[in-house]
Amino acid sequence: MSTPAGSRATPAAQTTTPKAVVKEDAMWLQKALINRNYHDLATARERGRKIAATFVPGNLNELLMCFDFARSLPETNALQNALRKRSGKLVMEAERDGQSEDVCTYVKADIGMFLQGEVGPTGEPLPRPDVLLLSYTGCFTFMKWFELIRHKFGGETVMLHVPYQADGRIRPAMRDYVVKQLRETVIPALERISGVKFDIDRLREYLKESQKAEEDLVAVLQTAKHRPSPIDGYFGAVYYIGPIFTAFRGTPEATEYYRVLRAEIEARLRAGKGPLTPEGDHPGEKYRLVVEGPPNWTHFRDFWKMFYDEGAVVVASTYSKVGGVYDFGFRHDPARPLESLAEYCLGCYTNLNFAQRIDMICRYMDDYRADGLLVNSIKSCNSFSAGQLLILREVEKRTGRPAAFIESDLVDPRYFSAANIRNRLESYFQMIRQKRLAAGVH
Amino acid sequence: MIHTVGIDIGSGAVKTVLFRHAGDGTAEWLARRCERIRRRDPMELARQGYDEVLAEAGLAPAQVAYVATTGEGENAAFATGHFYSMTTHARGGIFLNPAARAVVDIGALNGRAIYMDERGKVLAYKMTSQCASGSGQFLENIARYLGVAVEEIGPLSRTSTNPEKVSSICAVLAETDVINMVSRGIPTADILKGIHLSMASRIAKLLKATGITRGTVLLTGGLALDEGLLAALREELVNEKITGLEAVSHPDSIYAGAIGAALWGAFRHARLAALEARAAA
Amino acid sequence: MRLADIVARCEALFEDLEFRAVREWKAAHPGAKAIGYMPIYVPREIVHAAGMLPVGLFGGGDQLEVIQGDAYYQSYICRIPRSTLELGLTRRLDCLDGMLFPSICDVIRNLSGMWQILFPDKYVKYFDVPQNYDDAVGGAFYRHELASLRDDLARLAGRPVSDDDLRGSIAAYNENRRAVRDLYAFRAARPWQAPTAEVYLVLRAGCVLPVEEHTRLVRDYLAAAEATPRPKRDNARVVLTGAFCEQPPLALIKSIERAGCYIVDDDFVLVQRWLVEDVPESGDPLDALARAFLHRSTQTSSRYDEKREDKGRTLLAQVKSRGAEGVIFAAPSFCDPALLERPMLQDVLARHGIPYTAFKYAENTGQMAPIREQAGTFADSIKLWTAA
Amino acid sequence: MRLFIGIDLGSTTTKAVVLDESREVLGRGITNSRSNYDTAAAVAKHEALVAARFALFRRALGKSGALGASLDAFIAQLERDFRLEQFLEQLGDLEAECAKNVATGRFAEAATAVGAALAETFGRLREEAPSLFAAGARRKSDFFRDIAGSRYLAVAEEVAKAAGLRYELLLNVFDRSILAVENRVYGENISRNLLAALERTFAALPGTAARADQIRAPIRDVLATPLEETYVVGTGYGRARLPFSKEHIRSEILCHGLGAHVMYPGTRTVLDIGGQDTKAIQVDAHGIVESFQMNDRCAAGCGRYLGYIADEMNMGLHELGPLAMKATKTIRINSTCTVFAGAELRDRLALGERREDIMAGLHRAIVLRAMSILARSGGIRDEFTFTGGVAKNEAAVKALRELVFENYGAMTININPDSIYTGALGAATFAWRAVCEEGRVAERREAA
Ligand SMILES: Nc1ncnc2c1ncn2[C@@H]1O[C@H](COP(=O)(O)OP(=O)(O)O)[C@@H](O)[C@H]1O
Ligand SMILES: Nc1ncnc2c1ncn2[C@@H]1O[C@H](COP(=O)(O)OP(=O)(O)O)[C@@H](O)[C@H]1O
Ligand code: SF4
Ligand code: SF4
Ligand code: SF4
Repeated sequence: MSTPAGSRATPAAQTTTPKAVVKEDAMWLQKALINRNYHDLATARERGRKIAATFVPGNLNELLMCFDFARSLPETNALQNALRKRSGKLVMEAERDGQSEDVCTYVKADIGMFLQGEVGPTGEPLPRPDVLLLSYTGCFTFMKWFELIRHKFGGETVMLHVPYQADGRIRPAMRDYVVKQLRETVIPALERISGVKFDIDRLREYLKESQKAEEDLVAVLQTAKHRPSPIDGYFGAVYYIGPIFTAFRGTPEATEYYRVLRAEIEARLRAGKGPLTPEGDHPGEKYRLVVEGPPNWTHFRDFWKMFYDEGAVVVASTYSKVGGVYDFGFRHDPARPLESLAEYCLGCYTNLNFAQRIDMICRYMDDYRADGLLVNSIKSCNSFSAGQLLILREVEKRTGRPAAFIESDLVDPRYFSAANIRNRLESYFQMIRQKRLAAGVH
Repeated sequence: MIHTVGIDIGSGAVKTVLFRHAGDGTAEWLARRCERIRRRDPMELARQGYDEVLAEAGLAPAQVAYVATTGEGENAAFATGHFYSMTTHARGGIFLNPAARAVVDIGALNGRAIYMDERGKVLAYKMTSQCASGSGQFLENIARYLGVAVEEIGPLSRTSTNPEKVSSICAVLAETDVINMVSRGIPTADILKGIHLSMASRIAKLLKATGITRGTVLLTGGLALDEGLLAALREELVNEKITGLEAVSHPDSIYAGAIGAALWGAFRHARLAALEARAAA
Repeated sequence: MRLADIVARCEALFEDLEFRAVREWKAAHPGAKAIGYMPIYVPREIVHAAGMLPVGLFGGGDQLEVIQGDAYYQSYICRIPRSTLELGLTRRLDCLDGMLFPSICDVIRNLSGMWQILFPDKYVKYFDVPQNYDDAVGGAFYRHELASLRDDLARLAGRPVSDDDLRGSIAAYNENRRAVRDLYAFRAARPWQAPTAEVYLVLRAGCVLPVEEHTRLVRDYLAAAEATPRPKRDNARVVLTGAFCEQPPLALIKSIERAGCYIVDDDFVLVQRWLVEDVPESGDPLDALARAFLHRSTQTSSRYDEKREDKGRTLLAQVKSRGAEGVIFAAPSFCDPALLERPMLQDVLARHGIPYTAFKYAENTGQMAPIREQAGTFADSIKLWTAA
Repeated sequence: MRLFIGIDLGSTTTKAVVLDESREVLGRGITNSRSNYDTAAAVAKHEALVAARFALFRRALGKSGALGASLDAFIAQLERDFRLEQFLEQLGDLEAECAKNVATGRFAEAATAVGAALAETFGRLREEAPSLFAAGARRKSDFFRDIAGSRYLAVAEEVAKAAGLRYELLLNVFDRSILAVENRVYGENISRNLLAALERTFAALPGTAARADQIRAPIRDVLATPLEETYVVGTGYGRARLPFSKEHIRSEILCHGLGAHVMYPGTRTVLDIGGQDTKAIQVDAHGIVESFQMNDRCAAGCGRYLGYIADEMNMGLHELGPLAMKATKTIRINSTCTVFAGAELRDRLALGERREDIMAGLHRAIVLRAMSILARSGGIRDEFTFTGGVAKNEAAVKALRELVFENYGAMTININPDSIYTGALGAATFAWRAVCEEGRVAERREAA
């Protein structure tokens, strides 16, 4: 999983549909941020900077900043390529190189990108990382992913093993284990590779920035509790989470972005407006949904359209929490820098156990007054998908509200069947409507 | 001089060949048979093919040194031995075209790409996995649906200017895709070409996965005669930038497996004879 | 005991989806508990030391009709979690008092949470293992995991699990590991005398039998296999790898041998060979187990390789020490651990000039023809071209 | 008169149901879904309207009392004769189309021989046609493509052999001609064919000829009554391609749920196994859908699977069930991949298993998959209604009954001989509601 640290299907990617895309101001800001990061990466070598790659969940952005690393997020690269309709080829390239059809397509899109000459999503080169910081959080594939990159393209891996919240809580031994790894394995390795000495006060400064941005992000996402919701908590939120889930958490730019974003969304809220869609204002909120599972990137706009065309708004999603679950109170804490980094890693959505995931969704259903739950099951992602049908069943049972199930994939266009998904969504919305009518009539 | 018979029991057809081997290592065909199975018992047909090639060459069973099966014929009672189909296709491919370094065999259900050296030694191979809309059977079903005879598929596909790709991985859903295309008024030629391209891209992928980068690729099996598929494969190889490969066919391609079996049969026969001689000494 | 009888007994245990052996053991040991565990590794010593029977679950095989289990899984997820759930939901696992889900992949990890929800009365533990091999870091964490498992089981057993209990159990499992190592050595030396289908059944019997009994069984089998001459075939010698979690159907293992391959090493039922040397039977037993795990355990894809050069070390050693001529990668469909590891291992083999082939299976694969064709071609190419 | 029509455009078959104002089913029509969805919908609707006319005949003749006790026999005969007339007309069309295709020149020197063989084949087909529609005759299918196809293939093979001609040539002429004929709508010819059929019926039932005029009169009246298509609702897999506006389209889930409820008001769980999807639907006491699940993108274990098996065995779909019922044991089949169905079957045959036992296993495998989807949707609740084309298959039904009992215990299982029309019935009911019920609600609202 990961986030679109990025621009949505940018105008550049939409060369075939010249129709203008409607964006909020904050979106332009966000796009500029993302593009700047790609440019930073492209020019890192000539500026003598080292490059670190790391995964979105459990990413230690502030820590990497302490060593002056330029930061590359492979999941983000994959999804950016998908938004630009380039991922299909990359995935196939990796399959031809011996990767199995069955495994996560993020890995394959990433390997494909390396194989195809290391050109990044923006067309600028994306140099090979000097270090692969393997924050092994919530996903088995991460481990193999960096082993594969290391095996094929060199570079050093640094493992940060984050234990799973099997009992639904962070036991002290787990936190100690992670902190100990940070102190004794990760930081020394990063010092050695970067040649920069670790300064914990620098880390504290960054964490302060993170905290501010996290506060604003939570405020933005929670505006969806209102009726009508001024945001889409899934399709819209993937843009909002971009900077903070990737290379920008801890930077003043990110703080500024979230300040602007919050002001903008609060203005929409005051104006009683619904979410902004790529085609302008939402046609009117008819159904409020909670979504579990990552989106599909290859047909992102078509996928979104299936929702707003029917009057559906996603008010909350678990996916917008993959890079950090902030809405239940967690914040990075400058007073406990390493401990709070450890807790951040341990608390990522995919590192939660089943009972926690179910509780979280049920809470969303209530707090955001949703009509139902929709599960988008992603072929690639065992971490998300294995067992989702039980989540669906349990949430239905506990909330008494209907749930529906669709399937697609992250960046492999072969697994997106528009007709199939539309059929299910349509049936689902009609079912909700029929129930409502019946409730009114009987 | 000895005689060997190779029998390739496929899921679509049974192919039988009879070879005469001169002492100098050269071999020539004496007779061949290709019988579509069409819901009959393949073992029966194998037996029948065997009897017929012997009759045609005027030989008695005792005059045949080795009867080798390949394909699904592991337990034919009258066979001397069995070779697995990629082993035989590689050898048969070399016989038909000594320059070939890879064989692509597209049968009724599975497709395989086999990479071999100049002696027919299999270096690597890849098979299609279960979900295969790119099988011969699928093409045949669709052609029937469209009212196109098997031998017409190729020429028609070559006339296509705007092929429509089939996206579904599953043959059942692909069938519906095709029906949808007809309903949208897509011309038959474009549909067929689209299927050919899908199949070709799958083959190109298999080929690339074997690791071969240059040389001649020989199409074998029933679909080798489909010039539309050959053309599509050539296009895909260019698309995929595997330009070191040149795809060709051969009029006798469908017999490649059976030929390979007959040739390996002779090889084994010599080996066994040598062992027996040693044992006797 | 006659070879045929031993094999028949193992086969009966293997086919028994009702786990009668476990039920009988419990009947014979009133009050004692049985704890199930999933592939690939759990410290069975601790379960044993608590006076319990560890029971290895490797899915439902090809004879189980999976209905309810399928209801929870999409088509692109491997089979083992669904058949395991089916066993649970059809009450066949009622004889188990708890379940251990080791850290192997996200599917089994998530299954641990599903189990908690679906079987709220049972003890369920996700057993995390460290991916950091430093004694002070990963070792400390792992020791803590071991200790918490010991405490949990002691609570369940209603009595403490002492260090002496543990040392005794370590000794019993050392005994078993030695027997299994001998079995593997024997098969590698004379594969026609110990067909893999049989060896496999003997290993699987260890999933439901008490360890002492299993050790005897392995020894009995070895003696019987040695004493029963069988024809030697002109087969290629291969190592089979990738089948460490969801198991191939027995027919598939037989098909590989029938198609001309002798399997001389494999990664079936790894739990029995996870620790590659004896675990010290003196000193602090948890430390001993932790150190054995960190420094003397086998390499497999659910474990992190710290350095690039480490990749494939175990596989290469298997090929070399067993005199194998090639490697067959047999992976369950949709198994991320096996399938993501494969390209790296293949690359290592290619660099060492070791031939390999690969295919996927499911525990209920019914069609063997493609398997035979691939294994057969592989064997053909080894046989036709190496003897010449 | 005002009629309410539901059309279910399925992946393999298209069904239509016609309701009258009192929500009585007047007629049902079915055809195979083909490349042209509009045509499929039109043909199905047309068939349903024909059936509606027959229902009206029965009403009219019943009222007039002209036939007394022989009413049923008369209507049945008339229907068979009418089908025969239609068949002959289509056969004629097919022959003309074939002739046209032979004339295109692609058969070159073989053209004359092929032409002759065709003439011979069609001659024989026409000759045997009445026997296909005789009372008690079992046909392979109800669709022209299938009936004509299977007979053509059989006859053409003989003819080709006798003439020393390649059978493939005749096969190909058929393949290239059938599509055009199949896509023709015969709407206007109904009266003519009916009147022709009437004469055949009088000949077949000489007893009735005496009252011919008394019988003809009400029939002519019915034929003269305009049938008004008051409201049409489309549903099914291909509904998006129907030329209907959005208000006239309903999801197939809702339609199946409602259709099952209309047939059996006690229904709580519905299972529908269609051509390429399997749906499990939970409905409440009013037929309102509470939840549903469908098979994922894989088409394994759906109706098409049986189609592939039937092709592989060279049998009709109708014949699979009865064969499986003869099984003495059930072979375990693990893969229900539709594409590899044939291979699986051959594998088992090669192992020496009996065909009927394998067939029993195949049916069980399909139902097993459906059982999982049911479990996914929340299980089976009493009463349980099984719909869709596969519900026509007795072996599938048997396997289902066993598995339901094993997993859920005893409960009421509803299977209607017209279960294949469930979706269309639901759609027609929606159409009726749109006018009659919602109209009334609107009136009430206005009055209030
Ligand atoms: N001339 C042809 N043009 C195109 N396809 C052909 C031709 N002849 C045979 N085929 C196809 O070849 C397939 C059989 O090929 P074959 O290699 O014999 O398969 P198998 O070995 O699986 O039996 C059939 O599906 C058939 O449709
Ligand atoms: N008379 C019959 N006997 C047995 N099975 C039948 C019969 N008619 C149809 N079927 C089965 O029903 C399936 C079609 O079901 P249907 O509900 O019409 O599907 P769809 O709505 O997807 O077109 C066919 O694939 C076939 O397997
Ligand atoms: S498996 Fe899931 S969490 Fe892991 S990399 Fe792939 S998409 Fe992300
Ligand atoms: S078979 Fe592979 S993917 Fe499935 S549970 Fe086992 S290790 Fe995980
Ligand atoms: S039915 Fe289709 S999708 Fe399913 S396994 Fe078979 S080919 Fe694949």
